[in-house]
Amino acid sequence: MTIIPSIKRDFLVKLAEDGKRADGRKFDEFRNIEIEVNVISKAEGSAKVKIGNTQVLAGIKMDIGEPYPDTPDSGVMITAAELIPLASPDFESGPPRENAIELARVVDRGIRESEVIEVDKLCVVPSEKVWLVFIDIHVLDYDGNLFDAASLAALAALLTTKVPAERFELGEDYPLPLKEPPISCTSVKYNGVVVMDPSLDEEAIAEVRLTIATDKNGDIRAMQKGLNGSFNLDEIKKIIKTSLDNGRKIQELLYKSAGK
Amino acid sequence: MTIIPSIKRDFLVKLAEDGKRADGRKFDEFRNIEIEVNVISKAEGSAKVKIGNTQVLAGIKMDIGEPYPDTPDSGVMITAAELIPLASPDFESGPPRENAIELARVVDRGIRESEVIEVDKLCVVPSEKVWLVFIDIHVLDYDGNLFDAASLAALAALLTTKVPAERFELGEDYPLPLKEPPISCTSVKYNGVVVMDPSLDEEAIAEVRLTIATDKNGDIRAMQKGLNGSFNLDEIKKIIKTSLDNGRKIQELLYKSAGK
Amino acid sequence: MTIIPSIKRDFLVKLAEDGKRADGRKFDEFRNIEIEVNVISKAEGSAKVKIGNTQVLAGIKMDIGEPYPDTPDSGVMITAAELIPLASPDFESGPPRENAIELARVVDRGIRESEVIEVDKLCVVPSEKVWLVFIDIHVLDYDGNLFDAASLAALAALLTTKVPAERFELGEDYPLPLKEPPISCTSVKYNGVVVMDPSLDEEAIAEVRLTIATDKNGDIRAMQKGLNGSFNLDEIKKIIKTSLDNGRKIQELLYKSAGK
Amino acid sequence: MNSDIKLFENGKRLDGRKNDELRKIKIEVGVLHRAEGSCYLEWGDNKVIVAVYGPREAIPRHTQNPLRAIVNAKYNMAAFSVGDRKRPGPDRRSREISKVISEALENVILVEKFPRASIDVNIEVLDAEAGTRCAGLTAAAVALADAGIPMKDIPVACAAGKIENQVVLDLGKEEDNYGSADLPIAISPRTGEILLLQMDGHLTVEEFDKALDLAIKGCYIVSDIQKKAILEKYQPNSEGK
Amino acid sequence: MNSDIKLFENGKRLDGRKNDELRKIKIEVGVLHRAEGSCYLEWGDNKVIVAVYGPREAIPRHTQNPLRAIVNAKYNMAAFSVGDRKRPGPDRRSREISKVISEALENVILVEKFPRASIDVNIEVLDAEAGTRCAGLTAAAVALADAGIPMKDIPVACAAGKIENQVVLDLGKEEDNYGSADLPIAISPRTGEILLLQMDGHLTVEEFDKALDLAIKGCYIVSDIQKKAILEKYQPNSEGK
Amino acid sequence: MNSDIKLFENGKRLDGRKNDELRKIKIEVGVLHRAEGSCYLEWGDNKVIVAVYGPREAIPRHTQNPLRAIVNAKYNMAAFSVGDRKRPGPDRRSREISKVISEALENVILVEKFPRASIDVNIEVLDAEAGTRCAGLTAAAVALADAGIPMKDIPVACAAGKIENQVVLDLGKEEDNYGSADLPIAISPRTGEILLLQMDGHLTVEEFDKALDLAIKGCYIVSDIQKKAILEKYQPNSEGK
Repeated sequence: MTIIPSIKRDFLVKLAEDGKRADGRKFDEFRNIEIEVNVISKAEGSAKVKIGNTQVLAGIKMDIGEPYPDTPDSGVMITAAELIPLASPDFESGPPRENAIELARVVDRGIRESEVIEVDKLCVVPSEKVWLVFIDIHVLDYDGNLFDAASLAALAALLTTKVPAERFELGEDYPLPLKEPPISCTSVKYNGVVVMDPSLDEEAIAEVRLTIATDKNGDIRAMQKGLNGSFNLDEIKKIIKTSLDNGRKIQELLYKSAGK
Repeated sequence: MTIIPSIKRDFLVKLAEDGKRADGRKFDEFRNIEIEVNVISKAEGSAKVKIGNTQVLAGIKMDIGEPYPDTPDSGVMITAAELIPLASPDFESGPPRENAIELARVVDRGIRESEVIEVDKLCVVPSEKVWLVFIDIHVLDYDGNLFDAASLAALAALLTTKVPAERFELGEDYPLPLKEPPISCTSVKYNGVVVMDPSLDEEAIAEVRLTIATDKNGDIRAMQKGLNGSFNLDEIKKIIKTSLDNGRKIQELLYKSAGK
Repeated sequence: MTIIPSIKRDFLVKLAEDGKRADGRKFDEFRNIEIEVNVISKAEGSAKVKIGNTQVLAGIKMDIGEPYPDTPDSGVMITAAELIPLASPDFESGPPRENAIELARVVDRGIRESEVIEVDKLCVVPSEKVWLVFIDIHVLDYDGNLFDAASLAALAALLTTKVPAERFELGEDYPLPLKEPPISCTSVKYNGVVVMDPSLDEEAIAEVRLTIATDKNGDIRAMQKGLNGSFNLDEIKKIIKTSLDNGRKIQELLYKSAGK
Repeated sequence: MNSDIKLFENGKRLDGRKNDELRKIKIEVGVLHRAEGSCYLEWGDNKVIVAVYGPREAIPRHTQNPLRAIVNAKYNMAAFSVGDRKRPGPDRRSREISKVISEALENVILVEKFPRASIDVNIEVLDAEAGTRCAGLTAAAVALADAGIPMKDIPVACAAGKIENQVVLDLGKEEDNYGSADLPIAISPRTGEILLLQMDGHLTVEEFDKALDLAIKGCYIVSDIQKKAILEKYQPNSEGK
Repeated sequence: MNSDIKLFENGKRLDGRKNDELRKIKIEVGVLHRAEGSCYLEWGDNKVIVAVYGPREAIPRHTQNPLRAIVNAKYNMAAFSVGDRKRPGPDRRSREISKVISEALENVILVEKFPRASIDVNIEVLDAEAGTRCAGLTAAAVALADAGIPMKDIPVACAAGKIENQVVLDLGKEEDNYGSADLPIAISPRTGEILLLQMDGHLTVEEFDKALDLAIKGCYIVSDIQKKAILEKYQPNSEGK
Repeated sequence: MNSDIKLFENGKRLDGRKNDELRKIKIEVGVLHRAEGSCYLEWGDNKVIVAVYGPREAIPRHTQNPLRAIVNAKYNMAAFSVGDRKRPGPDRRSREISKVISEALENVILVEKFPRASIDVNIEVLDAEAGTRCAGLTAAAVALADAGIPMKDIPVACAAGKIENQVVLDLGKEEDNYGSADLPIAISPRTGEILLLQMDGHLTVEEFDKALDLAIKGCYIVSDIQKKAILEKYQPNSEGK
């Protein structure tokens, strides 16, 4: 993580004490979000998501392969994230490291455990041939809050994915069967203040982080705490509320952007 | 290997000149050996072996897989050893290094070349499906003489292994078919003295090491010299004798502990 | 790459200004080439090539395997090069690095793109079983110009390769079906002078390198520029000419050495 | 999440537990000779062993922090600890768990006391039956105490979850496989602060509140077992040993 | 090289181009916030994005050259950029392309100005349709200019090739798959010097001369597009923006 | 160990050898230009080439021993040296053989003369037909002598084994595959000390003694061939060359 001179930390802390953030946002406010779909012609589905200056590209590729032995009638999803050195002076090339792994795991679980992809509809021949869904996350510009940008890009890409049945001589292409996706919102705490959608500078001084995925019904679908700080119960309950509020707005934007 | 201050070396050498070892043992005497079997419920067979403070856990897992092309009617055994950083301040995490590889190779050969596992009885469908036997060695506490502790743990685990035929719908579970196993005994030499079952400190000053596996009939089943020192013929013949003596006692203990 | 003291560079540059090279060769002249075939009994084909003191061994192994999905009726060739530490004080052990990869790629492309191996004649059962041709390049002594030595060794090994059909119970062994191979010639430029078949010292001060593969008809079959210098059009045209001249001679030697 | 599986029978859970009942927990302190601190823990059928080394100079040097110690927890599953043999070495799951446990432990260890050092916490899962990250963190905390590493508090972990629409404590294997939510947490029992928090599945906000309360209650029960085990080792006479 | 595939129809190429016609090229400068210089380039259906970082201290230290900067171009294909998903990470092909692009860029960058430094040029291929190494090098040159890295010239790349016995400019996907030769080059447009040169396939010496001439012509056309894109960013008013 | 395979015919071994007879051995010294010492050895159908570099500064630095040189033997099999192509690079078997050969060579090299140095012994197996570790060690010793590395003695290796209940010298391929024991050793011929000793299979104590004696006898025969080869290079006139 970037080392921020303490002068910058003091500046952000001071602002926070006056109820402000460096870019003028409210504590519970996201930066501007842009979602562009179908940006990659070779992919079965794709989307580019911007949250402020953070830019993430997600591409979906599909193939036919073998199911896992314990779920012979289900398709398989595989999520990979690369923190390519393009996106930040601090990212190195080489095999994925802890941060990239956590990113991929959080995006993966957000989709897998919420059963967004209806994998039971992706079986071709039980125990033999099922659809594989590869979700590849490519971070292009890292200016904070990768978890939400990456999750959102993955969802937008999935929403525009066509199962390439023709290419495999399995009939006509059709949209990937999906359930309502939960939306991930990330908050961090520094000096006792909790802010939503942290910028890069806010992340750098954050003591603790909480990512919450919520759905249209207002239910909680996933949570992941990060960093070595701690939360008390009140803070967690407040973050759930602001995550629900922001989640609803982002969900609308997602469906609109995907043309649904 | 641990660097022992020369003062410690001098102490051990001095003791040896008086015919003694630091823990009061005779030159050809093993430390106390404890064998506990069936310690892991998820494994098909398991055992924990203590030799003095050295502690090694071995677990056996079985699966169905393909045979090697040149032995289409035989099961397959695969041995792996991990010198996990739990066991010593000197073990590092990461891929197995020379010492772990030699350990796994010595344990593997001791079992494979002596044909302890009757692999010809582990064929399900010739050329297609055979039983795979995975022997995993987990070193828990490293206080010298891993070779013998690991070999003994592997044998004790094998002796309690049930072939999980039911889980693969291949009839009832049955004990893994085994032949009489040879017992491995390790000696080291320092300053002209040969001692059996070296402690960690003795290993640290050892110039040369010899591991000999012998069977119930008093035959030799495997040998492995290590380190850059040398032996003469007399030394080797004496070590064979003490290995045979200790091997017989350990074999009894092994069978008793495995309830056989 | 070796660091040559500037005094050595000055010496070579001075010689070049007088139209000379350190070993007395003309600018467009190869060192002595020796080709010895069938040097490895375990290989399906093999050859050792010496260009001056540079020595490269190529071995061909064949096996039955699956074709690539997009070429179900074609055999598969796989080229690997190892710059083993045997061959130079500067080569390290470990996974292949940029130079070994470029070497393997250049040799591979020279054979693959020129369709030297008639892969369409190496199908056994379409989409299921085809012949795999493994070309392994082993550099034994590195004294400059590996590209040409490795390419030539690979070609000589292929020319003596017998398809091991009997071993796979597919009828009698027969010669690997091949087309006329192109010959690779490498030149480098330093201080404005272009020399063919660079020695180790010449390579060390080279600014730019060009490898050209030409065939018996005088056509160009592959090119690869290397290093961070540049060529102008005239230089390239001259190098093509000298590559054609040398290529013809080497081709004759190749056929003679392979007994064809 | 197969609805054909019944996770309750006669109002009790499959293993006979009540909804707010933990599996059996057994903790032994100081079980290893070489380690500076160690702990063996059984939690239901989970078996975990932990060794602590350090504080010692962090290696490689570029990992050193000039202001404080780094806490380097490594969660590793033995190849034989699961139904199908696990390939040895870290995978994405184990690396993520190592990271969240390291972060939770860093919160309580007085890392400022040991600049440039590393405190290495090796967690080996020997038998895995749901809940290994809570078992691992709980055992790690005891091993740290055994090693004499100065801490603000002895952290402790426990999970709650949801099965067949009921919020229950400490999911067992079947409950984890066929239940609908799992919420592992770790807390600092002295302050109640939450050090680790993950959730997978589907909970209403009300269910989440209930599950979080229950998990915290579980943490306090486990904390008592931790403390008793440490006392037993360091005041063995009090137990008549 | 399947002879059944027709690569010309009514005297035009499959995509309607003439023999000496380039695919459509679009260049955007400065598209990334974090990078010191960046470029997004579309070349036919190829999509490439490049970020430049540096000059900065080369890491690890043993890669430093005490006399000059090292140029560290990394060509990487996104997993979703090709028909069948590509496994992430470098393969032999991408490592070779990284090497030849690094060498070509080193020729024009004033590396002597920055001893011990590295100049990192990250080239990501997002959509691949034949000719990605030329697209990548061309975009890298623009990103270097955007980063203010001092260069003798802005290098540029383009390929020519042979299909059905005709020498044509800038092969498309089908032409690359079923054509009989491909000749990608890069030049320094100011001097005409050749910085990158590779050839696969089969060309007579005459065809090679013709293809090389054609590729050089293509380079100059692309060079104009590069310069216009840079000007547009740095003199936006001249375009009425 | 298939009992249907006959390893003797008319009282002779399959390749016509007597029980105490070695395969044909050929040694060439100084066959490589770049290496400081080198040796090419054929032993039956085994072909091995060895290059020695050093003493030179050990890299990476953390491998240096301030009191003596490290001996870094690397045993590597060429992909084409065996029946089924071997995947390039070290495997567990080759790493173990590298270790035992390094240890045996360390015994005789005057390592105390070269603190912080490494002596690199690269052993390449080009054709493998049983007994490559003995062939490799024997060739390595000659290459070390050729490199002028100071040694107490020129070590030498040879194996004995048991086939069809007879103890024989220097197992061939079939004998190794279908025999019942293999005992490769290395000795220092001047002192008779045993530097390498491994045994796989099944031997009574008496058979072991006999096999060890036989292997030692073999070592002395090979030792003479080694010395003759070295002399031939350094006193070529004595052989009339």
